[in-house]
Amino acid sequence: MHKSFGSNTDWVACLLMWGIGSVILGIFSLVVGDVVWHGLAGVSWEFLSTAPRDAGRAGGIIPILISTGLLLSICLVVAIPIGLGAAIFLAECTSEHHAFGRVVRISLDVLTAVPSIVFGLFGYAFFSHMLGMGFSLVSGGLTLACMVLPILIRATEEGFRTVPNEYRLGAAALGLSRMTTLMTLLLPAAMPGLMVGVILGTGRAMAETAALIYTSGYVDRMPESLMDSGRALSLHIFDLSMNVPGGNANAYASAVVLIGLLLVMNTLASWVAGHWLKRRMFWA
Amino acid sequence: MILLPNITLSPSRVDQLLVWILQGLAAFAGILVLLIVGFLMLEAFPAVRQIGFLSFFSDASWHPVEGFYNVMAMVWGSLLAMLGAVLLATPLGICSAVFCHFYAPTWFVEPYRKLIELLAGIPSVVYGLWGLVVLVPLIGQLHPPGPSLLAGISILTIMILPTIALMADASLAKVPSVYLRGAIALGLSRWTTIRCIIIPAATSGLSTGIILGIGRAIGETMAMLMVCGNVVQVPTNLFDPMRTLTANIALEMAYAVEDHRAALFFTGFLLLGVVIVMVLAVDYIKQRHTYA
Amino acid sequence: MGGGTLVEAKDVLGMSARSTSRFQPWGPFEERSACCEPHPLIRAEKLSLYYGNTPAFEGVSWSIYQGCLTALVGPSGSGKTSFLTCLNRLTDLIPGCRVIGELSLGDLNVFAEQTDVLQLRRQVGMIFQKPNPFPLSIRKNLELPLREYGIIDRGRTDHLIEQTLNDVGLWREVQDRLDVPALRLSGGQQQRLCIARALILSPQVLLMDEPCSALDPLSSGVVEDLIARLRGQYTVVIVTHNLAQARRIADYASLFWVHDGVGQLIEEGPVSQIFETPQHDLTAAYISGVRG
Amino acid sequence: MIMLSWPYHTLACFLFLLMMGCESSDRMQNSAKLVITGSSTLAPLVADIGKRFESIHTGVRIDVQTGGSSRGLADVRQGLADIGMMSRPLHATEQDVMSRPIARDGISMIVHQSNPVQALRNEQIIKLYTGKIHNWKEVGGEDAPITVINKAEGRGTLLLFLTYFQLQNIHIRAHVVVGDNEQGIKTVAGNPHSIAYVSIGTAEFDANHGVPIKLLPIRDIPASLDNLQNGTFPLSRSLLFVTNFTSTTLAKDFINFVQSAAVYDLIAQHYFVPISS
Repeated sequence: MHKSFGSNTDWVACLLMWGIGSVILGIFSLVVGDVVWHGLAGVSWEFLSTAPRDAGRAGGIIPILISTGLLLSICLVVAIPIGLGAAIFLAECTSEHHAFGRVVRISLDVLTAVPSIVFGLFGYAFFSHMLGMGFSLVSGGLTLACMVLPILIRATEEGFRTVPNEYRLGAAALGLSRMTTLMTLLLPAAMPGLMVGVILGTGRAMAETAALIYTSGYVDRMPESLMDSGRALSLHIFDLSMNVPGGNANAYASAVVLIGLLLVMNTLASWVAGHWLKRRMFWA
Repeated sequence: MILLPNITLSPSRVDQLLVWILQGLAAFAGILVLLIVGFLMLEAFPAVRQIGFLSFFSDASWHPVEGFYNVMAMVWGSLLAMLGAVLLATPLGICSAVFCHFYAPTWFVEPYRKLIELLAGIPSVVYGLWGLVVLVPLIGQLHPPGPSLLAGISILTIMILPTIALMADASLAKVPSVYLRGAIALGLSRWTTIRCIIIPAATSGLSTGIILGIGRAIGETMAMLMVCGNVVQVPTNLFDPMRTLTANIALEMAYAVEDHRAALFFTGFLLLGVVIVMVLAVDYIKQRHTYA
Repeated sequence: MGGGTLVEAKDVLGMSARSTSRFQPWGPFEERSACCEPHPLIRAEKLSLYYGNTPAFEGVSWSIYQGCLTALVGPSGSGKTSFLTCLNRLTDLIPGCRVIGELSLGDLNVFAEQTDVLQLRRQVGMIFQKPNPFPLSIRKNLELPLREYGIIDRGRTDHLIEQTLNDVGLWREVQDRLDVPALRLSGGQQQRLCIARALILSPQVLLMDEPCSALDPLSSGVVEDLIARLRGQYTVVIVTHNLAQARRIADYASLFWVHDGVGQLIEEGPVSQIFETPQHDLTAAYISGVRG
Repeated sequence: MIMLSWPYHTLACFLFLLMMGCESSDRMQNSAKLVITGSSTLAPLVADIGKRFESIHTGVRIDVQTGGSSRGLADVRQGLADIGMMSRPLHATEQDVMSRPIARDGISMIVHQSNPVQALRNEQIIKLYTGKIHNWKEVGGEDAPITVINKAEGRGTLLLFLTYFQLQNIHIRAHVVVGDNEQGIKTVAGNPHSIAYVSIGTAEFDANHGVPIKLLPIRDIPASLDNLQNGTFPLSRSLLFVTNFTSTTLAKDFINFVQSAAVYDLIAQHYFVPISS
C-alpha cells in the first residue's frame, strides 16, 4: 500500500516532467524551426560577406555583423569588470541584511525591469548628447552595458553565494590574503554563475533593438572607428521586417545568422570558461 | 558566510583597497539607477506640472493629442500580461531545470541546455514576428480579433522561460549533493526529493530567476507592441486586445512632442514604480521563506 | 590473485598458532552475550564494483548476519564505503558505475532489474560521515519519509516522531523546538537526528559510513552508545577507522585491504577472531597498528 | 602572475578603446559629415540617397538615423542632427525650423484579399471606424465581425486619415492599434476580416509580392502610385526635410540633390512619388 502511494505520484511527476520537457522543446523547435525554415535559403557566403543594398532588401550584412561584434565587445569589456566587482562586493562584503547591499540589490532588480526603450532614451540623452559621443558604437555599447549589468551582477552574485563556506574557512585558516582567496579559490568556483550571467547578458545585448535605435544608430555602412554609427543585427531584423516592404526574406536570413552566432558564442563561452577553470584549478 | 565581513578587521592594505574598489563598483551600479530615475523625472516633470498628477489616473481616456492622459488601463495591461507570463513561465522554467537535472537522459541534457541558452538570446523582434505571423492569426480564428492579452501572455511566457530555466538550472546544480544522497538513502522517491528538499534548498537562486523573469516580462517592448493589439482598455477577458506601458512608449515616442512626450516619460516612471513594488514584494516573500 | 584465495582464509577458522604469541595492544577481550542469530541476511557472491574501468573492489564473497553489528575496517581506498553503497544501491547515482556478482538481501536480489529500489532503500537506512539533515525544520526532516510512505495522519506521525527521537535520546533536547531549522542543531545532535530519520521507517538494515568521525569525542561517544543500543533490533553495518570503536561495539568485523589499487576482503569473522586471533598477517599487522 | 592577469587585460582593452576613440575624432575633422535623423518611413530611402551622394562627393559621409519624426525635429532643434526627416506636417508651434518637401506618399484602405468587398464609400469607412457598423454583412461582405485597425497616436498617417475623414481619434473604436505600416499589413494578412490604412507604396509593393491584401479605392479612384503621381488620388501627404535656418552648405547641397531628378529612380524604388510632378 505504501509502495503504491510513493511510486504513483513519482510516476505522474516523471510523466509530467517529460511532458513539460517535450512541450518546451516543441514550442522552441516551432519558433526556431519557423525562422530557420524561412531564412536558411537566404544565407550564403555572399550574404555574409557583402554590404546591404536597396535598404537591406538585397545584398548582405557584413557591416552589420562587424558593428554588432564591436557593440558587444564594448558592452562586455565595460560590463564584466564592473559586474564582477559589484557581484563580489555584494556576495563577499555584505550579508543578506546589510543596508547598503540591500539598496544596491534592489536597485539592480529595478534596473532589470527598465524597458529597453527607456535605456535607449537615457543613452541618447546621457552618452550621445551630454557626454558628446554622438550616435556611435561607443554610445550604443555603453548603453548596452548598463542594460546587461544587472543580469550579470545577479547571476554572478548567485554564483559566489553558493561557493561552500569550507573554501573561505580553509583559505582563512591558511592565512591567505583575501585577494588570493578571491582570485584563486572563489572566482573559479563562482565561474558557472558568471558564465550564466554572461550568456544571459550577451543574449539580451544581442537581442536589443529599442535601446540601439537611439544610440548606436541606423547606419548600415562599415564602421571605420568606434565613434562611427553602426547598425546592430537585431535592429536590422526589426527594420527589415517592420519598416521595409519586401524585407522579410533578408530579415529571416539575418535572424538565422543571429541564431548561428549565438550558438557559436555560447559554445565558445562555455569552452573558454571550462578551459580557464581547468588551468586555474591546476595552478591553484 | 562572507569573505570580507568588516574592513577594519582586515590587516592587509591590498585587502582594504580591494574592498574600496569593490564598493565603488557596486555603488556605480546603484548610481546608474539613480541616473536613470533622475533622467526620467527630469523628462516627466513638465508633464506632471502641466497636466497635473491626478489627470493620469482620473482622465476619461488616453488620447494625448486631445489632452486626455489616463494611464491606468495600461498599468493593468502591463500587470496582467506580466502576471500571466510569470505564473506560467515559473513552473515551466523550474520544471524544465528539474527535467534537465533529474529526468532527462545524460546525452540529452547538453543539447537541451544549449537550446535554452540559445533561446535566451533570440531577439524579441523574432518572437514578435513569429507571434504576429503565426500565433495571432491562430488566436484570431479562435476568437477575433487575434491580437490579445492571450497572445501577449503566450509570447512573454516563451520569452522569459529561458531566463527562469537557466537560473533555476544553475541553482539546482549548486544544491549540495549530501541532501540528494541523504534523500536517496532514505528511499524517498525522486519527486518527493525534488519537491521537498531540492527546490526549497534552491530557493535563493530560483527567486533570482523569477525576479529576472519579472524584469524582462514587464520591460519587454517590441514583442508586446507586435502581438497585443495596443488598444488602450482594461482587458475583460483573455481575447481582448490591450496595451502595455512599454508598448505605449515605443508606439508613440517616435511621434510625440512636448506634453505628450513628457507624459510618455511619466509612464516610464510609473513602470519603475510598478517594478519597485513587485521587487519589494518578492524580496519580502523570499525573506520569509528562506531557511537559514 | 582473485578473491577466491582470500576467502579461503575463512576455512582455517580456529587456527591461532600465530596470534597467541603476538603483542596484544587491546587488553583482555570482553566477551559479549551473543545477541544475534547466525542467520545470514545479506549475502555477497564474488561481488565486484567498477567505476568505469577502474575497480573499487573485486571478488568479495561474504555474509552479514541478521541482528548483528558488523564493522568494516581497513585503510582508505580499500572499497569499504563502495561496498556499503552497494547494499542500498546508491551506486546507481554514480555514472559509469558497474557491479558484477551477486548480492542478496534476504530473498531479494539487490541488483536484479525488477528490484524496487525505493522499497530496498526503505529497508536499508544509511547514515553518512557528515550529518546531512535536510534544510528543513526538525519535524519536517522526520515527517518527510513518513509522508512519503503514506503515513499522513498527524497524530500518528507525531507519535512516531516522539518515539523515534526518544530512541535516539534527542527528544528531551529538542521537544520544545521541533520547528526550528535542523541545521541549527549541534553536530552530534544532527547526526542523531539523521539516525532517527533513518530509523523512523523501521528499516531492517542500517548502513553507517564512519558516523562518528566528523564529531567531537563527546558527541561521538553519545552516538556510539546509541549505535551499540541498536544491536539486536537492527542489522547494522558500520564502516569505521576507529579500531577501538569497532572492537567495543561490533559483533562481527571484516578487514578490507588494497592490492594494486583494488580493494579486497582480506578477513572476516567474529570480532573476537579479528582482534584476538587474526588469521591473516595483514590483519594482525593492521590491528596492532604496525601497518595501515 | 596569473592572478593579476585579468585586471591588466582589462586595462589594456580600455587603453585600446581610448586610442581608437582619439584617432577617429582626429580624422573626423578632415571629412564632412551630415547627420540626418527622424522618420522611420523615410530612413531607408534617405540612406540609399545618401549612399549615392557619397559616391559622387568623395570625403562626404551621410549618417542616417531613424527613431521617428519627433526625434528628427528634436535633434535638429538641439543641433544633434543637420537635417530632420518628418512624415507628418509641422504643427503651429513648430515653425522655428525650415521645412522642404522631398517626396509624396498617400494612404490606402486595405482589406484581406479574400474579402469580397470591392469598395467602400467614405461614410461607410467613417461608420466602420466609429463603431457604428460591426459586421461585413452591412457593407456587402460576408457575415463576419469587422476587425478595425487604427494607427498609434501621433503618426503622420493617422493625422492624414483623421483630417481627410474629419474624424477625431477619440471617436474611433479600434480593435487593434498598430505602429509601422508593415505591422498593419501583416495584421491584415493574418486576419481575413480586418481593415486598415497604410502607406500606398508599402501596400502596393506587398500586394504585388504575394502578400494576401487588397487596396480599396477612395471615391472610386484606385489607390495606386500612378494616381498619386498624377494628383488624382485624394489622400496624400508630403514627406519633409526640416533644417535650422542656418544650415550648412553641405546640407543645402544634399537637399537640392534629394529634390533633383538624379534620385527619382531611387524614390520610385522605395515606392514614393517624387515631389516635382
